[in-house]
Amino acid sequence: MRKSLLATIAFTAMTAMTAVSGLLSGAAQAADPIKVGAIISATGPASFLGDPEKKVLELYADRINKAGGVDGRQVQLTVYDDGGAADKAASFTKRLIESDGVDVIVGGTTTAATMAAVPLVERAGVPFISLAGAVVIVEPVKKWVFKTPHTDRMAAEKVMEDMKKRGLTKLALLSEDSGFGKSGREQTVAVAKERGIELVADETYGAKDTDVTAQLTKIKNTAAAQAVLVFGLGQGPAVVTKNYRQLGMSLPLYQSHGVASKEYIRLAGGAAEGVRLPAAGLVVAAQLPDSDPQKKVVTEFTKVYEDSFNSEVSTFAGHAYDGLMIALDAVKRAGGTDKAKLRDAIEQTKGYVGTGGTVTMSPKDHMGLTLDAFHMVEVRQGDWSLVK
Amino acid sequence: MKMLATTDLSPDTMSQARRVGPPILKVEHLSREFGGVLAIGDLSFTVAAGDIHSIIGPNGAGKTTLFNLVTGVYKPSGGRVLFDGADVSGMAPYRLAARGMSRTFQNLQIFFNMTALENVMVGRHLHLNTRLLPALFRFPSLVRKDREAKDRAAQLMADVGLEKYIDADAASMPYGALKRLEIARALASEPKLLLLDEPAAGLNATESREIDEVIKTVAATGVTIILVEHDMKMVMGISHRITALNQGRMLAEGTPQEVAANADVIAAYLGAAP
Amino acid sequence: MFAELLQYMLSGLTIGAIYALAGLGFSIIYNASHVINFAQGEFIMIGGMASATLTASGVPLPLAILIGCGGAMLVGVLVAKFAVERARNASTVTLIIITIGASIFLRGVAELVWGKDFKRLDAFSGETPIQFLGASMQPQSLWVVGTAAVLIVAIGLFFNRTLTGKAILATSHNRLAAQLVGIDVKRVVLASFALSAALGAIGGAVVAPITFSYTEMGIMLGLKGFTAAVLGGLGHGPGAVAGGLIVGVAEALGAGYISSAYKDAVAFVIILAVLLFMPNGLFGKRGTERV
Amino acid sequence: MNALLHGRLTGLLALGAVIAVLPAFLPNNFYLDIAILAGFNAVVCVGLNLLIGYAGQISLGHAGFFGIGAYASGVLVGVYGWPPILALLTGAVVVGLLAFLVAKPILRLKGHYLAMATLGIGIIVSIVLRTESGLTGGPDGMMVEPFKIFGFELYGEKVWYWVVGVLLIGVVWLSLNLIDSPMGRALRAVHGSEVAAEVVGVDTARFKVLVFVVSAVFASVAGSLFAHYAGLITPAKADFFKSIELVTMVVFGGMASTFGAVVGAVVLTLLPQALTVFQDYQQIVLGGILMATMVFMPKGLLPTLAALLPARRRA
Repeated sequence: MRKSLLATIAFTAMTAMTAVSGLLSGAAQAADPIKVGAIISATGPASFLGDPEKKVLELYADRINKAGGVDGRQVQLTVYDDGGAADKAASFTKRLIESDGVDVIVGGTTTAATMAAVPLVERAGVPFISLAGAVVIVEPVKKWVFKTPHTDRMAAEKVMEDMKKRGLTKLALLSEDSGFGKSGREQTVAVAKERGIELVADETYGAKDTDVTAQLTKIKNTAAAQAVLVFGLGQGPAVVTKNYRQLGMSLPLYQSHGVASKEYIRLAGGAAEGVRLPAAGLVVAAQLPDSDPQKKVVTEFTKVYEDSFNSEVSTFAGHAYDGLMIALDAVKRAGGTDKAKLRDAIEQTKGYVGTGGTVTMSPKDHMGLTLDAFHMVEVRQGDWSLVK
Repeated sequence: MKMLATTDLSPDTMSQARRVGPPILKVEHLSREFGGVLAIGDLSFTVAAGDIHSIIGPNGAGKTTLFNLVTGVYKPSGGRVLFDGADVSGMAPYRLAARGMSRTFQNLQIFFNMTALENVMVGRHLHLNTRLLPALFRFPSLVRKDREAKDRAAQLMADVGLEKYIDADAASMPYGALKRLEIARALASEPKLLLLDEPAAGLNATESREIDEVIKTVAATGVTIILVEHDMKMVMGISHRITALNQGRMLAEGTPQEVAANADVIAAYLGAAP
Repeated sequence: MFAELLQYMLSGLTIGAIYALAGLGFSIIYNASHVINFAQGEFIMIGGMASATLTASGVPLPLAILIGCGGAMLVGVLVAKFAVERARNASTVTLIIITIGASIFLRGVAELVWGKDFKRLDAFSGETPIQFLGASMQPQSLWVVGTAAVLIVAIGLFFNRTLTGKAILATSHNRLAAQLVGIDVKRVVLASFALSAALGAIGGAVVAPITFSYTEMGIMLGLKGFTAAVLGGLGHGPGAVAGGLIVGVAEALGAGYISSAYKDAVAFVIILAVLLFMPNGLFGKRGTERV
Repeated sequence: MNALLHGRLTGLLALGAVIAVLPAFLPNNFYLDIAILAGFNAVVCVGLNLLIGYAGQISLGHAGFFGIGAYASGVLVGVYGWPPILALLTGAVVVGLLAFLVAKPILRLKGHYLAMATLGIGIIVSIVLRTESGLTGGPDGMMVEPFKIFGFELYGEKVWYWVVGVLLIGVVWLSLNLIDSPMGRALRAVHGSEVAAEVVGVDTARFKVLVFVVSAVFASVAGSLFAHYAGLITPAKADFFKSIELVTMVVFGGMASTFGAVVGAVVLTLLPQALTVFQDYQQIVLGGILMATMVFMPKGLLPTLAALLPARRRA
């Protein structure tokens, strides 16, 4: 009796597990699709980056499949939402590699998620195109890791270039305490030293904070400060912006490219007026001169995005588009999805004109963007406007 | 303590042939107040070793409070309690148990998450190895003594008439059986002094008589018993001495006959002013 | 120096008022049913999300708040009826898990209905900061503190002056006795959930212009509300209000003078310190176990 | 009383058999990974069940101890270059001491007050781990080196599966031993009635503190090994949600049943993975399942299932 009971339990448990594993491995596959995996922070504090990224990946995978796929192969996209948590990103990366057997991974919305995935893709040898900003992702160069957005160092350089133009030399820094913000802080400190900008305050805030008046009060009381730079992404910088105006602060306020989305302007409302930040040309597509090589690409992408989702395009949507296109372009050139060949093909990307600029990679440069694809924009009347 | 004898002593032979033992418990000027209300006030009495000593009094007289003070569940506001010659006022119940004092409860305090046998085995706690490492790694000596404790607990259950409940879950037992289970559990700790708080409350006449027998048999083995009980027939039948309380103060003390004849006691029970 | 202190105090009182409302919600439900409702934060979230999304689609603000409040009350009653009431005799920890399950469920539904992004609600009367002895304050802070004060007074009157209020109080003191004198204890529990939900939802609506609304906004607010309720002594209404204000102000001072990163730890350090010396909170009853 | 709930040897054998044959049914490392995570959770839950299920004390902060163990290994090995086994033991001792120091005052608290205090301790630990980023890497966590012992390096799912399997069997064995001992009975007596336990000589405070320390040390050891296995630890492993998850596993599986704790940990580790197919409905389904289980099976999964089978008295 006792034995049979245990046997029954053991059997039931095993049946359940096999049933679950059946469930997990998904439906039977069509003839040899290109498997693209993605880890995106569609929820959580970075959701205003991740949500458009996810939408764009799904939209373009669908469009490409309807148009016959790549070299006659369909694109099979698997997206997991890491909720902005690095450990979840790692476990989903494992799942993409081990269980879903993807050919290439796009994503890692945040720097933290990307860095958590890096050791796994390096070990497994899977090409990985990150959508996150920090320079640490591609410096030092990692064999299998690439990225599409501009780096935080470029953002810091661009901001300080603009400060110089306005004759400002003393900067107060407020950075988020996680991945992107931390890396951004380090780069800002380094670039400031190079460019002779003095850092007079150095405060941090948490990604989920809803009130940063305490930190801003300290900056406000720093008499020397001539400008304030906020390094963060998601809603945090919007909270900072609101609190900034609420405390009646009027120094020039800079943000990083981590907020280059209309969502930021919408959340911060009137408080965002006059805020400057470096961003890809995508957000000011209509204001770009016709001579700009990006003009055609970004105008078209903007139209497709805005028609499909009835919401305004952000640079993050563009990063995801670039990532997918670079990957699929490399598949064409590599003549298949052999991972080593695919990796080499991505590294050989030359003159690809995307939403972030013209991408030319090399064994020493796994991003391939230059500073001139970065534009300083200012919020005016609730919209981006190119600073000339 | 010897295993409980099954021989019966009639109350008559008991009350006549015995000599008074040395004091085992002394209560001196004990008092306790709750938010300004005096539940026990300046109470002093002595319990002699080997006696069945009853505490009586109308509801609210402070009987259960007294038990809680003596057994360390409450701390006294004033006065002291001497057990076996040592001042034990306010000492934690588990320390008192180690000195040989145990009790039962008016509102049942059964471990309903265990079997009846396990309830009684908990009573053997003081006589077993209760250290962590031997338990985690199941030292053979611990297992052997535990097995002995199990036999002993089973015997105690038989002694109080609970043979048929040995394997039962405590939660499935009837009220009357649980009352005895508490007595068996208390006995398992081998107390010198056992305090019984209304052991017959809620029982029918037959059950009451059976409890009565159990108490007498326990007393016959040399355990001193302090009894709180409303069943006057039982109290008068088995007690050697009685202390009567009213409103937290001493009303009368003496043999059952003396107390039964005391005018103050009668008045208190009839509800008139003394 | 003084301006800085004042600035922190104002921030603290604003968020403390919300903690106070949440703590009051915990206490009301605890009194009626001896349940700690970990979904209390979700009532705040419902209030915040409903008012932000409804006004965005053109509904006038007062109506939006009213609808959010009604929705939260309905949800509260459903949680009470279908989860809490059925598990009346379950252990404390089981009940905790049921209400946590409810909170996860409600967040899931909210994500589906309203989406995962942050919602903005315009401040009720503009965003021009009010300068006050060197500190500056959002007009919305006045709305938060004022609304909380009105609600707290109203709740006090409700419990002391109305029959339903008195019935809830009676049930909290002695459930059986309340039943015996003819109070419908089940309805009291439902009413307490509805009342707590209403408090939470209104709190969520007034605080939304400051914090933004999003589906996870209730998590920390709820935990802090629980802290407030325990700090004041579970089931002690005025205690919960005091607890909320203490936690809010302490947090703001901690963020300003100690470390903004340890802001969230302040509340929990205080509660541990208090429980060490006062195991029933600041104003809780000291009971003696009856055996 | 059922063999399934209390049978010592049969239960252990069954557990061993399941662990031994399971890899044959798992198609790739991803499933092995989930099995390993379930194993780690089960180890913590078996310890936590001693506290919650048997001694009847709530802890909503146990992830804090798991986190301290994990970070002790991560920091001592990664930053200071200690041997992993020494780091693991140091973590366990530190957690044991910390648990001992906080246990005495907080275990005097009852019910919701105890829940609040333990929750507070857990949250404070996770905030410290998040904030002291110089050592811990902050909110993004830190990388942890592989576990090396006697020149061997434990690496990869296939190795760790057996490490965790053996650890789980060991921990279950210890737990069963403890419960079936005078100390185990004393713990259950504390749950049943503290005052009744006291009057037969049980020093209730001592046993509450002891079991709190034991369960915290279990969590710490699991945390240390987890850190080496996962290679990445974040403060989320120590936060409020992880604590709640652990308690839920214990209660879901069945309080006061060691195998119940194991079943609860396994089911609730699998569930979110299986629920990813529900995409946007994931949270609704998870919340719904939690509520429904607790409302309709307040005793938890295993005891309820066992009660459905023909009752069997123990000899």
